[in-house]
This record gives sequence, structure tokens and C-alpha cells, in this order.
Amino acid sequence: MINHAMMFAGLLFVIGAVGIMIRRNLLFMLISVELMLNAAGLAIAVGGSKWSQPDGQVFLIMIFVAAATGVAVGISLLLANYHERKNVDADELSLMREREPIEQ
Amino acid sequence: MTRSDLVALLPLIIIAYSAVILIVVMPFIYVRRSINRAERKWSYRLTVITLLGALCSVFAAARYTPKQVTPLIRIDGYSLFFSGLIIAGALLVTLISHDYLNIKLVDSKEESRFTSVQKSPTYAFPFYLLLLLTTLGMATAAASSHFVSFFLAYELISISLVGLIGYMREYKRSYEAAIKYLILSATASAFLVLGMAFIYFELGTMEFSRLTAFLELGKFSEIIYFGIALLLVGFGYKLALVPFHTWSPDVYQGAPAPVTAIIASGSKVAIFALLLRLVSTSNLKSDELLYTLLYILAVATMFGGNFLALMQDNIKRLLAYSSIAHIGYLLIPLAAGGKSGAESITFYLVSYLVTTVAAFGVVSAVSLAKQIGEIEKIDDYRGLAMSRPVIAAVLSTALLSLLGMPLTSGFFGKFYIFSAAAQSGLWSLLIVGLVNSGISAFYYLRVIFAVYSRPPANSDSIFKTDADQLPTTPPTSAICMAISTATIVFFGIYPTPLLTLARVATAYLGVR
Amino acid sequence: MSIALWTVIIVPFVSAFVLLVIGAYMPKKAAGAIGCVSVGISWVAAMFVASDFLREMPPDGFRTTLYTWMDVGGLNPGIAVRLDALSLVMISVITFVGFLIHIYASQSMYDEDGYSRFFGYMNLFVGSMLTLVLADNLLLLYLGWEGVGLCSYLLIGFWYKDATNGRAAQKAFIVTRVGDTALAIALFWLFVSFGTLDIKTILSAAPAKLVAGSAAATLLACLIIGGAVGKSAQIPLQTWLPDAMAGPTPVSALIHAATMVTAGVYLIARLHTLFTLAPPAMFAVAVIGTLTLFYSGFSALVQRDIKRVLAYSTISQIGYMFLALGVGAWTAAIFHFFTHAFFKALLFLSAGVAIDAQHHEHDIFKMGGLKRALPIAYWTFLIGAASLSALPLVTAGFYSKDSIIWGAYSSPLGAPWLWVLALISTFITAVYSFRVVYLVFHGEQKMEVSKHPGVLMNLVLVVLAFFSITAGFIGMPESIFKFDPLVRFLKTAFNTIPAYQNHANHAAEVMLLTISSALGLLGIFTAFSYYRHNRFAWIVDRSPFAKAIHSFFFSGWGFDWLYDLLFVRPYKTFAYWNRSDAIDNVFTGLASLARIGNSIFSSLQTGRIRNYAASLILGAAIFTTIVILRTKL
Amino acid sequence: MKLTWLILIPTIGGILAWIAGKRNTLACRWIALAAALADFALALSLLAQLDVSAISGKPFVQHRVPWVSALGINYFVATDGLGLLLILLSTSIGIAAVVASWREITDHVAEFHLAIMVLLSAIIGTFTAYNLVLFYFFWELMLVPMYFLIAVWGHENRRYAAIKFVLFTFIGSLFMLAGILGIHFVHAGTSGIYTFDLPDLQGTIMPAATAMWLMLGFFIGFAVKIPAFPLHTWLPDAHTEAPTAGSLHLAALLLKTGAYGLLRFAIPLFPTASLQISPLAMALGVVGVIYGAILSFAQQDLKRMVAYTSVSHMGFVILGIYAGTELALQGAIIAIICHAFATGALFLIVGMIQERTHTRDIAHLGGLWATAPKIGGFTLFFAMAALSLPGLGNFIGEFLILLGTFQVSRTAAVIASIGLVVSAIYGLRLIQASVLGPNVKNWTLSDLNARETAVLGAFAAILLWIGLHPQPIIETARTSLIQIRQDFIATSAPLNSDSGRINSTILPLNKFESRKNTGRSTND
Repeated sequence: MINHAMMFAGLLFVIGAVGIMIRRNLLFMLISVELMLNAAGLAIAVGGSKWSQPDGQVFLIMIFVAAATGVAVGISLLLANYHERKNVDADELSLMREREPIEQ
Repeated sequence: MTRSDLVALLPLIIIAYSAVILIVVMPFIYVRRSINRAERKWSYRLTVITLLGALCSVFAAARYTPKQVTPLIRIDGYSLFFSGLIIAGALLVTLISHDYLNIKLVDSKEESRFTSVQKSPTYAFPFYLLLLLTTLGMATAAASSHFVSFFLAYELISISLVGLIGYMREYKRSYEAAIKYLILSATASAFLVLGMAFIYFELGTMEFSRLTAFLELGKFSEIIYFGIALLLVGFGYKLALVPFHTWSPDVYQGAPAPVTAIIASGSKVAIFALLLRLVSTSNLKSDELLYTLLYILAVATMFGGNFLALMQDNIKRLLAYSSIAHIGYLLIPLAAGGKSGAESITFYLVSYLVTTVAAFGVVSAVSLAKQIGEIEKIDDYRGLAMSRPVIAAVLSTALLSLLGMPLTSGFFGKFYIFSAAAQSGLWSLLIVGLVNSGISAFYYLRVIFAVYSRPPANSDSIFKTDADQLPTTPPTSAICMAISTATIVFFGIYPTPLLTLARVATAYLGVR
Repeated sequence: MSIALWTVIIVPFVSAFVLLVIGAYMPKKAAGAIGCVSVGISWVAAMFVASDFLREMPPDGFRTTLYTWMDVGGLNPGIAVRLDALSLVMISVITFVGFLIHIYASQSMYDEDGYSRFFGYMNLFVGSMLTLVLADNLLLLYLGWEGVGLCSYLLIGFWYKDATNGRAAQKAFIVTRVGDTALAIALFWLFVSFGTLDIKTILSAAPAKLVAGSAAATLLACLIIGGAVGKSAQIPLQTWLPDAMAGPTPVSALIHAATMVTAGVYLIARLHTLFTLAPPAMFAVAVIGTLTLFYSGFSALVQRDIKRVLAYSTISQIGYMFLALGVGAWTAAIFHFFTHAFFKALLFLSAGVAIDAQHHEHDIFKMGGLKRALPIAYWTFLIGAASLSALPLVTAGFYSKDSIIWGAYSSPLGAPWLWVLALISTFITAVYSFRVVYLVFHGEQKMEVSKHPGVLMNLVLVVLAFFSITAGFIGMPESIFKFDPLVRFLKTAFNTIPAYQNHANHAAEVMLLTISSALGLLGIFTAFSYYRHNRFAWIVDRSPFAKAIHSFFFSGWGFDWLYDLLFVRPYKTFAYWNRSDAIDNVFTGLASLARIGNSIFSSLQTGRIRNYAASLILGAAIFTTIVILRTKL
Repeated sequence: MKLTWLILIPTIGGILAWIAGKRNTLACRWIALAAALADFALALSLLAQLDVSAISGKPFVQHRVPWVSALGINYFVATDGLGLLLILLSTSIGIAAVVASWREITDHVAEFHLAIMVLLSAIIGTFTAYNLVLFYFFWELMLVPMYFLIAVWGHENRRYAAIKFVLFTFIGSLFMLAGILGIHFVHAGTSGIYTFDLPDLQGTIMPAATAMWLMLGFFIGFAVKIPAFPLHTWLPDAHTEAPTAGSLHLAALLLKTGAYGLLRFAIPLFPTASLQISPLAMALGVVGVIYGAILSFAQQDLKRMVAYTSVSHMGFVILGIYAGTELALQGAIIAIICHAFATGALFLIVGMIQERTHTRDIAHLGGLWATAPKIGGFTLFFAMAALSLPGLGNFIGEFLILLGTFQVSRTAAVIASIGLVVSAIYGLRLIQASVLGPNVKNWTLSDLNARETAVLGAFAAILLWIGLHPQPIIETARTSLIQIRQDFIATSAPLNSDSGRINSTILPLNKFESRKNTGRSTND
């Protein structure tokens, strides 16, 4: 049972990870990140239930808070960016990159 | 919560409350009036006072150490040392950011001033607010003794930094950097939490004291290795270890120079302090697997950082890469462990923080010459020595210290970490480190050469003009640079006091 | 006596220093005066020394030390001189001939700029030469040895504005330096095996330390020979001397005829004990001498440049001396040096007069008929040539050369072909010397005489001519008239003389004398008969074979070409090919490696969030896989 | 304390000169000169204290105070005859450097003098440090002012040269740092005393392999600086691009710190290992002698030409040091000193020529004697010194080196003797190319002025004096060289098995091996 929960968490985590790697839409990226965070939170909660301690749940709530703030900031930036560019394509955000090495 | 607890927590509390004051009071004073210098001045003063107070309260708190305040926070010599260091760093950064904001932010009257880029008038106090919050996060990280507090500190740092990075709303780059930092740090923290989850799942505790007790036993299950590996990802992101370093050049470049200074100095110092606290007691060398992980990380980070910096022509990116490499050097004594390992790390972190602040202080001070954007291209620094000899001297001192030349604290820092490595016989790592610091000479010297060479005739470098036509460096930045440079040189000539301090601080780690 | 002796050496050095430092600021006359007077003083001093020495006749010479040069690790050479019969003869000749040539030069060089520099170098040379012959330890000798080399370099290149002179000077210095290096190695060896560089000690200890005829002794002697052949322009290091004629004539007279080039002879004579211990080396010396005198005789036969003729004749005369040394006839060698100094200096100086008279024309075929215009030069040159080609009984060369041939004949170390070749080349010598006499002074005059020699110059010529005739009379062969004070005096300096068949059949000696005189006369006759109607050129023009031979001899038997092919060309080729230091490529390679690393890593910095996230996640994946592998396996 | 002043005076003078130079460059020059002279006088006063007849080569003045006691680092300066000679050399060259740049340097005069004076301090510090870390400190410190000298006041290609110079020497010295740390901890492991003081560290017992590795660390560091044959390629560039005073310091002093390091640290600390690699080192020296000479001959740039002669001469020095006989060592010392003056003077002359003609390309030079006889005479003199003409100091040095080498290795000596010939080849080419031959460009130059004549004359006089009476130098260096020689000979370091094992567990050359060792020792 416990292990199944852990596996589920891991699965969610991997989904999030894959999502962030393949999606170009900033919104979806944010969502994938949230997915990862919550998956991790789930794992913590499972751990708490394994040791039958409250800590797990407490931590989970903390994680929600953090995730929420993150999303808040993220969305605001996203909107601002949308005003700038009129799109939410993440790959557009590559003004700063390593140019070809300059001959010294 | 006894009185002594409160005193022990005083540094954190002061910062937190003044942050609240800032956010509550400032809008009421200024929201009706227009945005103007006064607002900037007062929020700046408040921040400085706060940080000074916090710095003093560190000494007050020192009387009650060591102290476990709730399971979350442990106030002892070690954490206080680093809190003090971080707060001092934040103070220095505040000094430079004041001038920076004065130039870059716009009052509501003078909106018309900028025709090229439309700049909307901006408050300054949120900047200081975020600065205080991130300082709080760092101090907490250094003092945290529990996964939860660690996680909170981690997130606090991340999110307030995102705000700071994106603060210059007008530039696309600032944005881009902010978004990159946000998403990637969230990902990293997800890994961190997962790692915590694994460890908690296996050991049933989230308190460092118990964890370290477990770790010292040395026989781990697979799950714990998993957890540690994932934790390392979390740490690796913030410390910008290769391969988790990719964000750092872009963020360094996009963020305003003072913010970059914080990212480079404070956040890394805090996180590394925590890392050291976690692993110092467990003998990493003896555990082959962890040693391998650390070894790979160290080698990859040192080479990656230095190779990336070699051909770099943007000074902020170059400093980003160099700071990657420096954290790489620090992994060597971390792997070496032992008393001297911890002490050398502590010493090096101080030297590193001061030097980084000095370097970015120069960048921001130089950038004051421009209303919009910053002076980042190394070629634009040509002629600096002719028009601004003192600033040039500060910059080259900082770079020489990063290179580890004598008469700078970097010399003893490098010497000490390498000696720690030699003491525990990590010869291969030692050689890699030596070779890398050899390579690093190349790009540091390139910058110094540019600073001391004449500007090309055709270029539009601002330093072609004489010194008197340039805006004079404001006193606050000057103070910051003076303090940091003085520290570098002093510890470069007589490092004993700092060494003693480091010894005292690390004694609390209980390294055997 | 020691004061006088030091005066001999030091005065030239001092005046050289003065002339070189402040000479440029003093009037020409003063400079010339200083130059001549200093050498004069040292000549006078030398005479005093000589008289004292002859009065006392100390058994093993007279030694005096100025101070200890250095004292380190058992090596303690002093700045010390030792006077014995050998060095006494040497210094008398050097100072006297040197003095005369200085006087000559003070007039002949007067119109040249760099007058004081010239005399500075000349005095420096005299000083170094005296140091060389008087040194009592090999290190000091080496100092003089290199010093004369330096002066030779400076004086050959005296007219530095012409690059060819510079090349000749460099050639001279470098070629001799090769020999000097061999000598240096010999010095190391001597020190290692004898623990000192003091000549007397080495010579007395040699028989005990070195096994006679052993490989070590031979090798050591051969190294010394290397030094000697370098300085004395013997095969295989003779190529520099003909080119050295680029220098002013007095230089050629003093350095490249009378004194410096005989340093090799002096060296071997000085270290003769080592050679007696190494018979193969002795034989090598004899062979080198013989080959050289033969070789250079033929080269001299066909040269067009009057000074090159004399240069080759010098080489061949020194070849005679080497032959004498090789067969152990030490005294004969020194005796020949003694006479040769006079007549060869004379030849050069009178040739110099001729050259000056003909607008510095060196080509003998463009000169001619100077007999009437320059009587003194003519007669003195004639005397010199006669002495060179050993005109019987009346010339110095006759006695010294015959003592050599007699030595080669009578010595147990000699071999028939040695003295046969020596005899043959007396004929050749006569031919080439009188060929010059005829072409330059006889026949019809081709150019008007531009410049007449000064009084002093003529005086010097006369004096030298006098000695070129009389110098031989103090070394009469027994068979004719038993009067040889010089030889007996010299014998005191040599402790090991190979057993001559002394007082052997005088018949043989007389026979040799007659043969050589006959050959000499025949040579003179040949020269005149051939060059009156210029048959020689006629032959050469007719047959291509003769032409080929002619050009072969003319080029000095192609030694220059060979050395250029073997050493100069490869050295230059390598040097220029490697001008930009191939080793540096290693390090630039390392640098480019770093650059490659840079490009690899910076290709990861795409600026795209997902790639960054990917690298982060992949890192995590790698870690976890490592964990799995390490824990499972 | 005297030594400390010796180190400090130049820096103080430099700072004063710097301050003065902001207003008045002439005052700046005079102050710098005064400081250099004062330092020289102080060094001379030390000479008076030296007891030549002393038996042991122990330092005769020393000053030791704890500095970073936490790490066992003391401020420990001392000197013996050898060190003193080099101090005298440094101070006198320091004077010459100030005088030489009197007219050449016209921009940033103040900073320039600060740089050269700090450099002088660092060099003197290197020659006096008896604590390994202090030595390393000064050793690295030398790089900084030298870098600025090349990078700011250098010629066309200065950036490349400056960075190349620092990269080479810096990386080399990092290997030395590894060696320093290694011997520190080995010594601590055996004796339990954590110290970097040279006298304490001498005679540390360690397994042969360890000694070899650590010694190689030191050797690489020093070999780069000397420079030994394959590591020499930074030298021509640095020399060519540096300003005259910089080239002077480089040739006359910086290269010597490498040789000094070998004599003072590498050999005394690791006699056995040094003896083991001495054949290799001698081979490198010999190759350097000939290779440098050949390349010097081929160069088109007058300064580069002179630079490569340094490679050749320092090859002799390496040969002498590792031959290790008393003759060879004495020869090495004399060669070091005379090379400083001869090559230094050649660099000065090239600088003067360039200052007058604005070219170093020999294609454009030649025939300068006619227009500037003094330049011609001095060039001739110093070129002759460079090709080791007897009567001048260099000859004594190289002759003693070869003689001493011949005692231990005839082949090496014989091959190195070829250097005498090739040196003649480049020496004569140098003369011919610069002052003799036709005056192709019809230069009409102002001849040397009094100041330049004085410097060159002094150098010439010193060379002549050493060539004719080297005894004082020999006496001064004797005791310390005998000491070194004893270390070199006393190669019977007891390598009994148990000490070997102890060390191998204390100083594993890599981690896993060490753990295996410990594991084994626990098993049995």
C-alpha cells in the first residue's frame, strides 16, 4: 500500500519532469512544476503516514503554500511577458544565451 | 518560547519585522505623493538600520549559544557566524543598490526623461523588502536544523530573488531571467523535497541532528542514497554545480548588478553553509558511492565553470562562470571533510563573498554611467584605469583575489582548501583543482588587461572621456567597495583572525 | 726580472685599453704613437728578460705569479707566467716582429678611419699572444688562445662596412672556435685526470699517469691537435685562413703569418710530453702537416689574389712545422717558426706596398712591372720569396726547412713518404713564390703607381729582409758548419727528444740538402720560364682536364663547398625551419583543447528553459542511475 | 630585521615614488632611484656580516616571527652566502632598471615605478624566504607586477605575451604548491609537527615514490621559471614584449629565482629524488643549451634573439646545478650572476637601439657602429661575454660548469661544449646584424648619453672583474654550496620498510589505494 503510494508519487513526479522538458508553453511548464512539487509533497505525506507522524502533513501544507506563492509570482511574470510578446512561448525567452565562442 | 530564545532569534526577528514595517508603512507615506527620491532614501535608510541592528543582535544572540529554538532552528556559533556574514553581505549590497536604484528608477515627474524606452515610475521599497526577505531566507537556511525550515528558507530565497531579478520591469532580459529562475528553481525544489521525502520515508525523521547521527553510522539503504542524490540536485541547483548550472549565466546577466551580487554571494554561501552542516560529521570519503557522486560533481563543476569562462566577453556571465568554478573548488575540502576541511570552507566562503560583492559592486558602480541597462561587455571596460584608477584597482584586486594571488584573501583561501585536500590525501582532486585554477588565470587576466588598456579609437566606450566628465562614484558605492577591498587585502596579509573565527565557528559542527 | 716580464705582457694590454676607451678622442698621431711605443716597450722589456734569462739559465724556467685567479674545488690556476727557452724565443719574435709591423702600420694605415681602434686591437692582440705563450697554466693559456682569436676576428672584420669582410671574420672565429672547443674538452680531461691545469705539473706527471700509447693518451692528444689545427689552419680546419686575408695587410702579416697561426705549433711543442706518450697522435700530426703543406702548395700555385697566395703558403709552411712536430723534431719546428716569422711578415708587408701602389688591386694578373717603381719593395719581396723557397745557403728558410726535412728523414717516427712529399713541395713552393715575383714585379707595368711607401715602411722592410737572410745562420746544420746556438738553447725546453740518429751519416744530410736546393732552383726556373710566355694559362686554356684541375686547386680543393654542404647548410636550414619554435605547438595545442572544451560547454547554454530543465533533470537521472548501479551491483 | 627592511624599502620607495609621480615624474624617478640605492647599501652592509670562513652553510642572519600560526606558517626570512649574492644582484639590477627606464617610460611613470619596485621587493623576498609558504607567497607575488609591466608598458603583442607568461609560471608554481603541501603533511605524519619552515622540513623521511612525486612538483615549478628546455616557450614572448626594465628584471632576476629554488629547496628537501632525476635534468640542460642557441641564431627580432640566448645560458645553469660537484655548483652561481649582467646589458642595448630607431628587426638594422661607436663597442663587449670569451665572467661560469660536469658525466660535458661553438654563431650574428655590416637604412643616431654609458660601463666592469678575479664570489657562496653538496651526496635516506608503510598510509597517492592499505593492515 505504502509502496504503491510512493510509486504513484514517483510516477506523477516523472510526468511533471517530462512535461517541463517537452512543453514550450509557459503555462504548462508552470503546471508541470506544480505537479512535481505536489508529487514530492505526496511522497512526504506518505512517509509521514508510514511513521504515523503529523510532520508529513505539516510539511505538505508548507509545500502547498510555497507552491502557491511560486505560482502567483509565476503567473504575474507570465502575464507581463504576455503583454510584452503577445505569446507564452518559452523558447522565445532566449535573448540571453552563449554566443559562439569569440576568438581571443 | 523563553526570553533567551527570542534573543537568540533576534537577528531573524529584526529582519522579518522591519520587512513587515517596510511593506506596511511605506505605501501609506508615499502612495499618494509621487514616487521620488525621498521614498528611495527612506526605504534605503530603514534597510540599512535594520541590517545594522541585525548585525549587532548577532553578537547579542551569541551569548545564548548553542541553542535549539524549536526543532526547526538551531542557533549556535556556526549559524550565527554565517548569519552575520550573510547580513554583512546584504548590507554591502544595500549600499550599492541605493545608488543603482537612484540612477535606474524613475520619479513620476520625470517620466518624459526617457524617450528611447518608456519607463514607468517605480517604487524602491519593494526592492528593499525583497532584499530583506531573501536575507532572512539565507540567514534561516544557515540556521535551519530541520527539513521544513530548510525548505521554507529555500523557497523564501528563491521567490524573493525572482522578484528582485525581475525588478527592472523595463528590460526584457530582466523578465526572462526572472522566469527562468522561477521555473528552474521550482523544479529544483521539487527534487529537493522528493529527496527529503525519501530520506524521511526511510529514517522517519527530518531533524538534522538525528539525520547526521544516522549518516555517521555509514551503512545506508538504497532509498537513502536516492534521497541524498536528489538532495544533491537541490543543492546543486542553488550552488550552480555542473550540470545544474545552466541557469546561472543568464540569470546573472539579466538581473540588476546588485541582485546578481546577492545571488552570487549570499545565497550560495547560505546554502553551502547548510550543506556543510549536513555532511561535515559524516565521513564522506569512507563512503565510496557518495564520494563518487561528489567527485564527479567537483570535477565537472571545476572544468565546466572554467571552460565556459574562457572565451566569455560579458563580465557578468564571466563572473557567473567563475563563481561556478569556485564552488567547484569548495567541493574538494567538502569531500576531504575533517576539521581542516570545514575550516577551510568557512574561510574560503568569507573571502569568496567579500570578493564577489566587490566585483559586482564595481560592475554596478560602473553601470551608473548609463541610465538604462548596464555596462557588461569586457571591451567596454577598456580605459577604465585611465579615467577611474581607483575603481580599476578595486576590480583587479577582486579578480586577483579570485585568482588566488598573494596579498589577497583568495591566496590563503585557495591555499587552505588545497592543504585540506592534501591532508586527507585527495591528490587527484587536488591536481584537478590546481590545473583549473591555472586555467582560470587566463580569463581573469583578460579582464584586467582590458581594464588597463586604452579604449579603441572607434569604439563608443564611455571611458574614452576624461575622468572629470564622468559622473563621480557616489559615496555609498565607494564605501561598499572600500570595505570589501580593505577586507580582501587585510586577510590577504594577516588571515589569522579570520582563521581563528572559522575555527571557533566550525567547532560547533562537532567534527571529529 | 719578474717586473720586466710583467711589463712585457701588461703594457700592450694597458695601451689597448686606453686606445679602445679614449682613443677616439685623441689625435691620430698620438694614437699611433701609443700603439707603437707600447709594443716597443714590451720588446725592450723582453730583451731585458732575455738577457737575464740567458745569464742565469734557470734549469726549469722562471716562474712568477701575479695573483691566484681562482681557487675552487681543487682548481687553483694563477695569473702566472713561466719563462723558458721556448716561450723566450716566442716572446722575442712576437714583440720584435710585432713592433716592426706596428711601425709599418702606423704609416700604411694612416689614412684609414678607426686608426686608434686598429692599434687598440693590435695591442690587444700582442698582449693576448704574449699571455698565450707565457701562461704557466692551461686556463691562462686558453684565455690568451681565445683572446688572439677575438683580435683576429676583429681585425679581419676591421673594415666592417663591407659585409664580406664580416663573413670572413665570422668564418675565422667560428672555425677556430671548433678547434678551441676540442682544446677545452682536452683541458677538462686533463684536469679530471691530473687534478690541475698547471703545465709543468702535468708534463712531469704525465708519464706516470698516462700509459704510453694507451687509447686515453691518444684521444687526449688528438683533442689537443684539434685545438692546434684550428688555430694554425691545418687540414681539416684550414679553410678560414685564405678568407682571413680580407683584413688589412699588417694584420695578415702579424696575425695570419708571423704569430697567431703558429700558436698551434707552440701548443703542441709546449705539451710535447703528452704527444710522446701517444705515438699515433704524433703520427697524425706528421700526416696532417704533410698533407696540408702538399695541399696548400698546390692551392697557392693557382691563386690570383696575391694575399691568398701568401696565405696558402703560410698554411703550407705551418704544415712543415707540424711535420717537424710529428716526427719529434721540436726544435726544428720552432726554428722554422722563427725564420718564417721574418720572411713571411716581410712578404706580406712588401706585398702590401705593392697593393697600395696599385689602387688596392689584389689580382696578380692585373699588376705587373713594379720593379722599377718600387725598388725596395721589389728587392725585399725577392728576398722574402727566396727565403720562402729556401734558396740554398743565403736564406734563413733554407736552414730551417732543411732541418725539418732532415728531421723527417732521420727521426724514427718519420716515414719516407713524409719527407719525399716535403721535398716535392719545396719545388712547388719555389714555383708559386716566384710566380708572384714575376707577375707582380716583372713584365710590363699595367697600372700607374698611385702611392709610394713611407720612410718607416721601407725601413721596416729592410730590417725584416735583413733578418730573413740572417736569421737562419744561428741554426746551421752540423754537416755544413757546426753552429746552432738557437737549437741547443731550445733543447733545454724539451725534456723528451725522440732518439735521433744524431751524427748519423752526414752524407745523407748533404744529399738531402742538395736535392732540396736543386728542387728549389728548379722551381724558380720553372716559374720564370712558364710565366714569361704565360704557358701556364696556355695549357689551362687548351685542355679541359687542366682547367678542371685548375679550378679545383683554385677553390682550395673544394673544402669550403664540402663544409657548406655538410655543416652550414643543414644548420641554417634547421634553424630557419624551426624559427618559430616547434615546441610551442605543444602548448598552443593544449590551449586549443581548452577552447574545444569551451565550445562544448557553451553549446549547452542555449538560453531555452526546457533545455536547462532537461540538463537539470538529466543530471538527477544520472545520479540516480549511478546510485542504482552502485547499490544493485 | 635587516632582511625585512631589505624587502620593505623598495615597496615603500615605490609607494612614495607613486605618490610623488602624480605631480612630478622626475621626483618619482629620483625617489625610486634613491630607494634602490638605499637597498643596495643595506645589502652591502649585510655582506660585512658574512663570515666567509664559516664551516656550515647555515644562514647568518635570520628573522622569524609567527605569521599564520594556525597553519604553521611563519614569517621566516634568512640568508646565507648564496642568498646574499642574489640579493646583491637583485638590488644592483634594481638600480639599473630605474636608470634604464629613465627616458623610455613616459606614460604612467608613477605606476611604472611602483610596479618595478614592488617587483624588486617580491624578488628579494623570494631570495630570503626560509618558510615554504612565505616563499610561495613571494614567488606568486612576483607575477603580479611583472604582468602589469608587460601588459601596460609592453610592445605590440603584449597581451598575448603577458597572459602566456603568467599562465606558464602560475600553473608551474601550482605544481610546486602541491609539492609544498605534500612535504608539509608527510613531515607532520612522521614527526607530528606541522611546519613549513625549511630547516625543520629538511631530512624528512619518506618513501622514494612519494619523494619523487613531490620533488617533481617543485622541479616543474622551478623548471618553468628557469626556464628548462621544453617549458621555455613563454620566455621569448615575454622578453620581446616587455619594456626594457621588464626584460632586465626577467632576464637578470626572475629566471634566477628558478635556479635559486632548485638550489635552496628542491635539492636539499629531496636529495635522493634529485639525484635520481639528475641525469634527466642534465639532459634537459644540455638540450636547452644547444636548442636555445640554434633558435637564437634564427631569429629576426633582435630582442627575441637575446631572449633565446637566455634559454641557452640557463641550460648551462641547470646542467651545473644537477651535476652537483663543487666546481659545477660554483660555476652555476657565477653563470647566474654573469648572465644577469651580460644578457641584461644586451637587453638594455636593444632597448636603447629600439628607442632610437623604433625597430628591432635586424633587416632594418646594421652598421650602427659608424654612427654610434659606443653602442657598437658595448654590443661587441657584451656579445663576447655572452659567447663566454675568457677574461669575462660568463667564461668562468661556463668553464667551471663544464669542468664540474666532466667529473660526473663526460658525455654531458662534451655535448654541452658544443654550446661554445653555437653560442659563437649566434653571438657573431648578433654583432653583425646590429652594429657591423652596411648601414642599410642610413641611421644617424645619437650615441649613448652619460647615464646610459655609466650603466653599461658598470656592467662591463663587473663582468671583467668577475672574469679576472672571481674569488670573492666563490668565497661568498662556498659554505652554502658545500652544504647543498653534502645534502646532494648524503643520499642514503633510510628507506626501511615500516617507515615506508607508515607514510604510505599517511600520504596515499590516491584515496582507494590508501583504503586498501589500511584494510590490509587491519586484516593481518
